[in-house]
Amino acid sequence: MALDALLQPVVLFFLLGALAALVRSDLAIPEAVAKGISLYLMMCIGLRGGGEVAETGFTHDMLLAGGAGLALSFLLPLPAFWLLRTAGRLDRTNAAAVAAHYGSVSVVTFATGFEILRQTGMAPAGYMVAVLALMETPAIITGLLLARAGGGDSLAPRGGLLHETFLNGSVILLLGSFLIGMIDGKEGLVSIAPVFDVPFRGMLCIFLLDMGLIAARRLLDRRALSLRTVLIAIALPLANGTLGVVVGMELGLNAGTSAAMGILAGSASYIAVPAVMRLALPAADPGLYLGMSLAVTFPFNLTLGISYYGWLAAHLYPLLRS
Amino acid sequence: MALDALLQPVVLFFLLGALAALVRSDLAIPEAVAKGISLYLMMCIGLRGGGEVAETGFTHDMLLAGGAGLALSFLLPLPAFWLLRTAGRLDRTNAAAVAAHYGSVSVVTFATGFEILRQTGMAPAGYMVAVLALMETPAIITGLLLARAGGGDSLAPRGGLLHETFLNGSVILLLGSFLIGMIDGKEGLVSIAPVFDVPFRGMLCIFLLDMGLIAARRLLDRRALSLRTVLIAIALPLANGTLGVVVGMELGLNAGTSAAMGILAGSASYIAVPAVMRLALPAADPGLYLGMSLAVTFPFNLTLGISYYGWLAAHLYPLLRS
Amino acid sequence: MALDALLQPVVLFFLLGALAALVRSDLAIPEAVAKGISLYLMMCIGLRGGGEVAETGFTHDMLLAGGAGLALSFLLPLPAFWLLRTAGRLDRTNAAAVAAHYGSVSVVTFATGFEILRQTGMAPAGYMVAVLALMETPAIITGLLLARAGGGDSLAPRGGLLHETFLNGSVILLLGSFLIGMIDGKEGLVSIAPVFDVPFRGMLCIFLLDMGLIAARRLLDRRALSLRTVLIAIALPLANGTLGVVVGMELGLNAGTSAAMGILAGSASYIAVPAVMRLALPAADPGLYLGMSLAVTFPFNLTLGISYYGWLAAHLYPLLRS
Amino acid sequence: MTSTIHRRRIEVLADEPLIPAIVRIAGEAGITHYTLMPTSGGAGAHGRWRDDQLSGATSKVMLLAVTSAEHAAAFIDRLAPLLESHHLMLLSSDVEVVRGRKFD
Amino acid sequence: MTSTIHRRRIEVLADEPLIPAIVRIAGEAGITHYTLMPTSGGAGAHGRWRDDQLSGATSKVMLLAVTSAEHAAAFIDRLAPLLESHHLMLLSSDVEVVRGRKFD
Amino acid sequence: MTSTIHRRRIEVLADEPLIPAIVRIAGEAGITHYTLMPTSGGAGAHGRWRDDQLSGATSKVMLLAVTSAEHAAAFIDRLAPLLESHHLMLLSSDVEVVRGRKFD
Ligand SMILES: Nc1ncnc2c1ncn2[C@@H]1O[C@H](COP(=O)(O)O)[C@@H](O)[C@H]1O
Ligand SMILES: Nc1ncnc2c1ncn2[C@@H]1O[C@H](COP(=O)(O)O)[C@@H](O)[C@H]1O
Ligand SMILES: Nc1ncnc2c1ncn2[C@@H]1O[C@H](COP(=O)(O)O)[C@@H](O)[C@H]1O
Ligand code: NA
Ligand code: NA
Ligand code: NA
Repeated sequence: MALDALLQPVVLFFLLGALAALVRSDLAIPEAVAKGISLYLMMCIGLRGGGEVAETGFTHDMLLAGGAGLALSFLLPLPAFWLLRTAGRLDRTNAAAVAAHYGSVSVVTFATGFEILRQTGMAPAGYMVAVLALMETPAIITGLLLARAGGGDSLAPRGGLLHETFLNGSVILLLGSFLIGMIDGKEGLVSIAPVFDVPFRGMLCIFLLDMGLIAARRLLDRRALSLRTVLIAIALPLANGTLGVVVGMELGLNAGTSAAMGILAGSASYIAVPAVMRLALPAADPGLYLGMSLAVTFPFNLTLGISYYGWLAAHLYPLLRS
Repeated sequence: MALDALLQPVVLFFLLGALAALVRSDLAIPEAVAKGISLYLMMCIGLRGGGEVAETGFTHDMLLAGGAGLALSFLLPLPAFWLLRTAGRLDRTNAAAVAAHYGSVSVVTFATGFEILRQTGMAPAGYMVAVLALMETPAIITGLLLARAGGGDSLAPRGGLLHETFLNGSVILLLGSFLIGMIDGKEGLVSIAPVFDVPFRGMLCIFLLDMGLIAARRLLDRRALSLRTVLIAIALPLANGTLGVVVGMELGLNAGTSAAMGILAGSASYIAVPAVMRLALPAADPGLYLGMSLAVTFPFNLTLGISYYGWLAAHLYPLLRS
Repeated sequence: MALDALLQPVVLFFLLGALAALVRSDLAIPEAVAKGISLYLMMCIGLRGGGEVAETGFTHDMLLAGGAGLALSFLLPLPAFWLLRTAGRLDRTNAAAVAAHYGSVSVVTFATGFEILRQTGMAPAGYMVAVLALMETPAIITGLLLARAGGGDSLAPRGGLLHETFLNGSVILLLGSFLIGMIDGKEGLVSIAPVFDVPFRGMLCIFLLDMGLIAARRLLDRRALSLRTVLIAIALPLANGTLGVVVGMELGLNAGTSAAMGILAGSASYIAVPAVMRLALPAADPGLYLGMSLAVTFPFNLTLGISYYGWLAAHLYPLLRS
Repeated sequence: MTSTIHRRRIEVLADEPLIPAIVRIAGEAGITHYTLMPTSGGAGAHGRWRDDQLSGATSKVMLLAVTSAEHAAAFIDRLAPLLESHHLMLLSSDVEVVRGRKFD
Repeated sequence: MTSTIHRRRIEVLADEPLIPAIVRIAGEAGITHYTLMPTSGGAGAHGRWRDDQLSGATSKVMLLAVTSAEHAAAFIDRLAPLLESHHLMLLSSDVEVVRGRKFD
Repeated sequence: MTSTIHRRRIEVLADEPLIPAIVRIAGEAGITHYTLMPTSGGAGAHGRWRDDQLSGATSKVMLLAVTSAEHAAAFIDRLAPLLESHHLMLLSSDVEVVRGRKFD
């Protein structure tokens, strides 16, 4: 599966972008377009998930997965924080900021994984989109507690940081699209499927081309990245992802859904969390947390991580079921 | 019909955008993308209308509708002006500027109405797109006359304001696309239908998400809006829309086409007219006319107005025909 | 064929844009969107070409066409330079800069020609996309040699100009997409065809609308353009295009492929070459080379040139084959 | 060391639709060279605004012109009466340039 | 000739997420009118950056406020302690305006 | 009241493709910190232009650097000979900053 996955257009366009940046080409996707596509992808994912849940209705599995997702997002930053403090030798603030990124999730990693799993006949359950949305923010709270940061900072917004956290644009758009998908159901979405369903993979290619450019350019300007932090940025997704898959299995979720849980646990945020951290923990270095999540973990998950989580789920399934 | 209409994805995305803005989320669609989509929608509408007229050819109804549209656009600002001066207590300049907006039309309101009417089996005639284009500008002239404003203003462009008015980008694009649609006909458009026809509804969803954000943010910063002006911004579409439907009926247009006439009469411009007014009547407050047309009338039409005009046309039709 | 070609939506939208600019309408496509679409078109062209080559495999014709393309790109600037120096009365630097543009190619002219040829049953071979990519840069080197310019200029980038030239974003994206197309083959591309194949013509319409605006606005501000340079900007594509077609024929390529060779030879760059020239030959006037290639040659090729190259190929074919 | 000459740096913030007219007025004051810079939002006596490209009616552009004291004064004189009515912001400050003639 | 009054031109470069907070601080210092201008990239003690709209976390915005010397001083006093920790750039210069009252 | 130190505010307007080279020259003059700001159009001795992202050949970027008088002078000396040939605009003005060392 690994190689097939690597040779899919979505991945190849990511590699093309990375390569272009590494040879210092001036290739660049206009920021407004990239931002537009990232919003578009969230709408697609939300609608698709909501549409499926509208069919299946609320199930026991759904609640289990949701609870597990919340727990993972809240708790995953703790071991990550410990690792970053000890092996990573980061100060408290930076360690807390980075830890929050790894407790949270990456929408595009999830989207790409979803596509790849579908290709290999392991389509995850639609409600995992809701789990995705649930997992975006709890890690931020853990991160802030770990940093002992509150509204104390004079630049912290009046409404406190929770507002910034839960009303982050990406969270709202994802949940909102999910609800719309549930309200209208698959039939109601047919008329807009030509925009929000059919072109999804192609749009993902364009977006990943841009991600490749961004990630590789960060890597070139790796002022903030040390070998230690790079290694940790690979160890964390492996550990968290494995844990996610196992948790999914233990909860009795099917292989594809457990793989998706692994992808969520193993992915690191680079949209919602950085925006909040910049505000809540200004002393933390954006070059560090964006460098780790965007320039190391994201490419790792895209190229190897996803395939590994899928492989793990596929092979654990029979064992645990027998 | 009302509720169905309200639960369509297009409307739900508008509500999602409005909600996000009301809870002060940082969700935002890049302006360049929003602008691009609004141009795209005009191309779609123009091509579709032109393609249909290419089939039907010029008809008697078409001329009637066109004449009626012109007349409505020229005359609707007069009662509006009177209402704004008396009940609205606005000064001459502001009243004239606002009145012009309500004589003109909203392309997106028309587009959304068109979709909703089609869904309910009341598809308006294709030539209404031409009527839409015809109605955009006459109201501006009436508005300027009401304000007693001419080229006197030292900032008024050399070529006078008529140039700005008739060569406004949206007018040109709409008419141009309409002509291209007529020239190539439906067959000629087949090869570009995957862009200008099939994805229309989906793109409309993205655009309305942005409109929801813009409208609600204007409402939050309602410095310029008083209860009086808000009420007028609801009364005007109701009155104008009803008049539009009745006129359509009296001219013997079918129910769907009459409903479309009502939508045009009831809608208020927020693209072509503000751009000209900012230049022609600088003393008029953009917060006022954009607040009324964008933050009050547009949402009203989208959620209730369109359904009402459709309902009215559907129920008047048998009466007048019997 | 000429008239049919002129009445195609793609061309009509170009004319609409040009008309809007000529009447000084404020119609404008956001730059970010235009840039995004131009990148999109390159991805489409690259994927399509690569996909076809994946089927046909490397052929003898392919090598011939590639070699011919390289030679044309290297050599076409020479007669152009001579013409610009003598008839055009340009100084060495400007003549060299302009000559480089005409040795290189225009991706959008190629794309439009490809579509028009397909319509008329003269679809060129897929490998012509690779030839397109090959032809983009050699002319730049010839141009720089003609200008006797090297890295001497204090602003010339460290890595020398070759880096700028060969790693230009458009070159990388075109070649990269071509490779991805070859790797995944037509089946592998099916899942992204809804984005990179089906909507191609429609997207081209939007892009050409913008090109019409840009070209006509350049023409209005024709400070740098004289009657002489305008005539040369029409003579060069005619001469180069004819040569391209004949060369294709002599190499035994089929009519459509020879026509495509003519389109490549006859087209002038306005993306890759200007960017490099601005840096390498700052003394050369951008108003001149962009004016000639974008405001004169591009519209000429789009409206007449393409049809002529196609006509020529169609009529020479039987002669040379008999 | 390269010698520099003092000139005036004029900045005018105006709604996009007004820019062509302001460029015309600048020309009448002898100012033909300028640069336009985008803005993304702000707040003033007439409330908050954020860039809106939909109608362009409420997006603002900053016009920067470096010119001689005389031309600057002439421009300011022409613009002064319009500042309030057209919601303009006009700034004038000192700046040094290398090629003096170019900025007369 | 139109007379002009001297005011302070304050410019603050900050990461996009910090702008609302900085606007709030400006308000506390009596500065309620401002203009936001986009930036596309740069480099400083904390490395290079280019505009990134994905998370907005690393795109910077320039806040421009023209105000009286007192308000400027009050604003600078409030902002000074945050400059280093929040990677801000604060510039203050002299500028002349026409309608003095408007820029107090 | 926070004390401020005087520095030079250098602004260079250049075509996008030239920016990397200008950043390099700034570095050679000891200027390593800068901010890039977008522009949308303008007019000069070489005619009108509007931002064009297609080739980027005719879109211009404003480079802003606040630095010490010496570095500023060194930068201006290096750039002066290129101003005319490369259609650059170079502006230098006085500005006050809080953390002097940061802007040397
Ligand atoms: N003192 C100021 N400093 C910076 N920008 C200002 C100032 N006053 C006004 N502006 C800008 O000019 C616009 C119009 O000003 P006003 O007419 O006061 O609403 C405002 O929205 C701001 O963007
Ligand atoms: N001396 C300077 N001149 C212009 N821009 C600067 C200067 N110093 C810092 N900046 C800008 O402020 C940002 C943050 O500065 P720093 O905290 O030094 O990294 C930099 O990335 C630059 O964009
Ligand atoms: N006096 C000026 N004030 C403002 N911008 C200028 C001035 N002179 C030149 N520019 C800008 O610099 C660009 C190149 O100048 P030029 O080489 O004179 O064409 C122009 O297109 C303007 O955008
Ligand atoms: Na995670
Ligand atoms: Na109306
Ligand atoms: Na050529």
